[in-house]
Amino acid sequence: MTLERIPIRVEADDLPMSGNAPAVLREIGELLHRLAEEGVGGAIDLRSLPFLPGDRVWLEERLGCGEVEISLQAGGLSTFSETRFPGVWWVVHRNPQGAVVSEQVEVTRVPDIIVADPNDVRNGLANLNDLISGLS
Amino acid sequence: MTMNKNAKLLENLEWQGVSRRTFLKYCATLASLMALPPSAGRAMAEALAQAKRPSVIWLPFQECTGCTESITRSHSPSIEGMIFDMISLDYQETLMAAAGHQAEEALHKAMQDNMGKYVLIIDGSVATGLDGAYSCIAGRTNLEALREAAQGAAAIIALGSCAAYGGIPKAKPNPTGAVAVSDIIKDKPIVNIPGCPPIPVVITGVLAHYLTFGSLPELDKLGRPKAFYGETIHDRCYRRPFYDQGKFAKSFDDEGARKGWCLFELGCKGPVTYNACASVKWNGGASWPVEAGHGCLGCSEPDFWDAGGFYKALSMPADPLKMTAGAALAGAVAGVAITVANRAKKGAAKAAHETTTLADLEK
Amino acid sequence: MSASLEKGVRVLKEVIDAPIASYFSSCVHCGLCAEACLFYTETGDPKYTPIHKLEPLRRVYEQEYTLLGRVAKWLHISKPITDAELAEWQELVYNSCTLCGRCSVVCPVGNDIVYMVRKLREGMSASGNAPEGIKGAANRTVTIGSPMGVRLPAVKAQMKHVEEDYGIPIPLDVEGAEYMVMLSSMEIINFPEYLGAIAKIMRQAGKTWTLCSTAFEATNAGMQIGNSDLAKVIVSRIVEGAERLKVKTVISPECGHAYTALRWEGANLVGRPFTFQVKHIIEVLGEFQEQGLLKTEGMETDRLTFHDPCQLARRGGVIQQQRSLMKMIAKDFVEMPDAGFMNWCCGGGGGASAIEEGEELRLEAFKRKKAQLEAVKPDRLVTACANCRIVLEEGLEHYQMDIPVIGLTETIAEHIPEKGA
Amino acid sequence: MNEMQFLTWVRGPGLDIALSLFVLGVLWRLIEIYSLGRKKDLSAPRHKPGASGWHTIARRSVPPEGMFKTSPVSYVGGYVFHIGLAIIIFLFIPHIKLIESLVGVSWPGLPSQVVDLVTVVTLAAMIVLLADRIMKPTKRYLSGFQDWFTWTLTFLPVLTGWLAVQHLLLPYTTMLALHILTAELLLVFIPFTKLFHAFTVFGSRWFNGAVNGHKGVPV
Repeated sequence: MTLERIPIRVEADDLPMSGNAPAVLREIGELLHRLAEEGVGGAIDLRSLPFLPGDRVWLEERLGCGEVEISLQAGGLSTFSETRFPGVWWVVHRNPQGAVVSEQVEVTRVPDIIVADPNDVRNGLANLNDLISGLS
Repeated sequence: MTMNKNAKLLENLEWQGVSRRTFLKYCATLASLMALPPSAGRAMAEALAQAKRPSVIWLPFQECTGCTESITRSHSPSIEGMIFDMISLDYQETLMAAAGHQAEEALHKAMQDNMGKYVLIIDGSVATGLDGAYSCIAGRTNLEALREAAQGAAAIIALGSCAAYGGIPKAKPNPTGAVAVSDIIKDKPIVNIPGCPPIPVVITGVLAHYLTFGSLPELDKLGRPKAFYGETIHDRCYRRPFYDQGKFAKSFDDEGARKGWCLFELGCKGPVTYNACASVKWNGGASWPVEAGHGCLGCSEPDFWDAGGFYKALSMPADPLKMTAGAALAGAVAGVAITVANRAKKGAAKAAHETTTLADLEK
Repeated sequence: MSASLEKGVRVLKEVIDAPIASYFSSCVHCGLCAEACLFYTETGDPKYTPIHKLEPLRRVYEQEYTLLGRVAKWLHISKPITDAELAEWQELVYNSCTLCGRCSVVCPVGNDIVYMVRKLREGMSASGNAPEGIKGAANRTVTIGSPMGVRLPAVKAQMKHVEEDYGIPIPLDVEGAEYMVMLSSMEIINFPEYLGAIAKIMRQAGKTWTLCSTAFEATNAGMQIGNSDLAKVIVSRIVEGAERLKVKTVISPECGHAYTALRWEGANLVGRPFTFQVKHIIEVLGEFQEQGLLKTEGMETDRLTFHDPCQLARRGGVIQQQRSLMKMIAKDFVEMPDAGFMNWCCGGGGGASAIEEGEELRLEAFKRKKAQLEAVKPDRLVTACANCRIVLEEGLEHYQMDIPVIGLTETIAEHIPEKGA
Repeated sequence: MNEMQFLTWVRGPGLDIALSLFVLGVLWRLIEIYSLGRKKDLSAPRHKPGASGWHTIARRSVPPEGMFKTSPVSYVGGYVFHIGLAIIIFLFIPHIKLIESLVGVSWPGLPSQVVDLVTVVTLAAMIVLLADRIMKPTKRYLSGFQDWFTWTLTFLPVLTGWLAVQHLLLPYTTMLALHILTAELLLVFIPFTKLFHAFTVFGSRWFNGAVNGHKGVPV
């Protein structure tokens, strides 16, 4: 269980906004435009921005949910949720204890980390061959 | 467990069964914590994968072992992973198995073998009183040990507020003459990682930066990595909206405290403290002081211990007013003195009064 | 430092007191006092700002009675007072100040500016920096007995005329009379009707009264020039006369400064409380009216307004009496704007009317009175100060305004029925 | 000196020094001024003098007949700025806390948003008054170094306080420290400049009222 489930929550009726969220949305638009034109996207680190709770809610609502949801178990759970704009991913990394350690909006066709690394593929192949040879 | 000391980092990780994805994720996270652009995660991963583990020598001076405690509770990556995978920790009294002469030999061997290349980590302040006699290890003062170890170091990390600023040993009246590492060593690059204790991931981040880019990260005026100490606790605090609305807890058990209002009036030093607690948090990301309901003590700032009380709001006087009563007396004395002088002057003017006659109306 | 300057500064050191220290410490240079001073409002010249007129006094205060000022003086970093400076200030302290006291009642921090001007004049006069005109008046008052040089024979001649004209004996040196009536030279020379009016009023009221052969002149040029020693010489004659004749009340004539000199400064000048009362004639008339001792017949039908002499109203506290007296005899009594407590000075009080070189400025300042009069367009202007009366007449003549100026006492007396009629 | 050391100094030794000089100066100056004494008035009072001095202390806060029209800027600006300052100093909660920590007395304050608004209005009034001092011939004529200096001394703490609360221009720490420092400078200079009217205004009004009350003139 993670202690994040029992934080003291902000009780304000209107979640305060810094006004930075719309700018982030425009930045995402820029990155997506570049992805469409040049094939190169980018990422925005949400935790390094001066975001107030309202900003995040606002941005989440605007981006919405898309078709793909990927979860990755690598030194803690990571989730990759495609928004309703294909190519725009909401990425959350957690540590083995389950606390969020990084949160980004990534603009890419498939997040890098999802694609199997050729070295891992080779290692995997070797391991699989060992397994197969063990069959005989 | 046998391990090739000269192997590349990733080879060791692979050997331990750490996947590339895990490593990449770790690098991405670290980059994000260091406010590097997200793309730096991959660059860091590639550089670290090829990096050789640097030799690290860790010397404890006037300290409480809190910094070591903090680092050994580092969660990302685990201390074992970090120590054995990223660096070659060649001397650390508290953690090492060796003791006594054996330990001393290990230290000198590590220094000789890696002359000019090792990273020196210091925790604890340096006693300078009585020529440093207040704190000795193996019959040598910390002052001597520091000077010697610093000579062969590529860089020095002053870990914790004591090493960075003198810390609690330096608190008034500073009986041991405690000073910071940077007060003694002037000719080596020094990174201060203050905090009482410091956030564990900061040291990982600094080492990762050093390994990735071959240089120390950008530092602020106080020698702290800007990536972690670039903003105040207050700037990143989740209770900040309450501050902006003027909602303050007035005591630790009132309605405001229960609702999680701002702790400014209970003495929170968040507005003047540069550190990453609010975003990195503590204990595996579980919580941090303000989230636990206590104001920030400002432990990563110089002389935090003497900065006027942990429970006094920043807008309050730090010290009791010592001179005011004396000043009131001095004011009264000055007033009475000038009164006496004035009366004498006026009296003399009166005594010298000559009745004005018509003739006096002319010059 | 010349001997006269030294004397002036010494006198200033003598008169500076806690109120002055408090006032100078309170001034914030807001400039509001300027708006209350007719010499500023009519010329627009900021040098006439009342508090600025006190610069020499302020500097003496700071240099002599504050610790920091004493240190600055000792270090020679403060500007000492010079004779030339005091001479330059003469125009500000005398010509352009009538001691009307309007500034003192508007100052938001409560500074009694006119109190300070009066004190500064002590130093100015002692250092020989008083204007020639007032010096002459003071000289005549002290040596001859009256600022206009009137001697007892002249008074006696007027008494004789009045006795003939009114058929009422004028008592002189009557011991034990209830009232001792004072005159101003203006009244003796220019307005002898005043004496006749007093005779009629006293007869109707059934009061005993007298003139005093050693103290008939009430005006006090010593006070106007701002010299307490000379003022004391003048006021002492009256005190001696009143005490010799054992009168109950001394009546100050229709003269503003005579009233202030006698009523408020007199006891302080001689250094002991009076054994008699001092009242302005308007106060006495007010009492008679209240007690039913003053009966008039007939009403003036033309439009009348009343000019409050500063020393009587704002500086003397007599404000209501003249109004009920006016209503007794005037059908169409109108008030000028700012009348009463905040009335504007005629421009010639405080000795200013005696300063020849100040005439141009005085006439400039008179525009304020002109505007007040134009606002109500009276047929005649009533006042209760012979000096105001002369200054008003000069001003009206200069601006070609045909408004006769009359004294309130005489006007009242005109409405007193003849004996037996 | 870094921000924290700066702040620690201004809220520690700095405050001690400033408050001490203030207390010293106020006592010295009050004694210096009022010990000069004055002569007893021997003339017979028109009425029993009563409380006319006290009345004047209150009454002089209201513009006399006709004066408002002549100088509306001075009066409106003066009221807004003085009342504003009083609200800011005595009704802003952190200031009440400060006073409480010094002397142990406290009272309810106003919500920060209200004080915020008052501060903006006060700053505006001070700027208007400065403009008036520059534009109006009498005021300009009377003004010397001290007038400009004391204006600045009074303006800066209000401005820096507001900037600190609003998190503008400089980091909060630095701005708060500057706010405290400028307030300390103000305190130090109060006894030795025209700002001392904050104390002597009562004495001055009282003297004036008492003298006039003696004559039966209500001023």
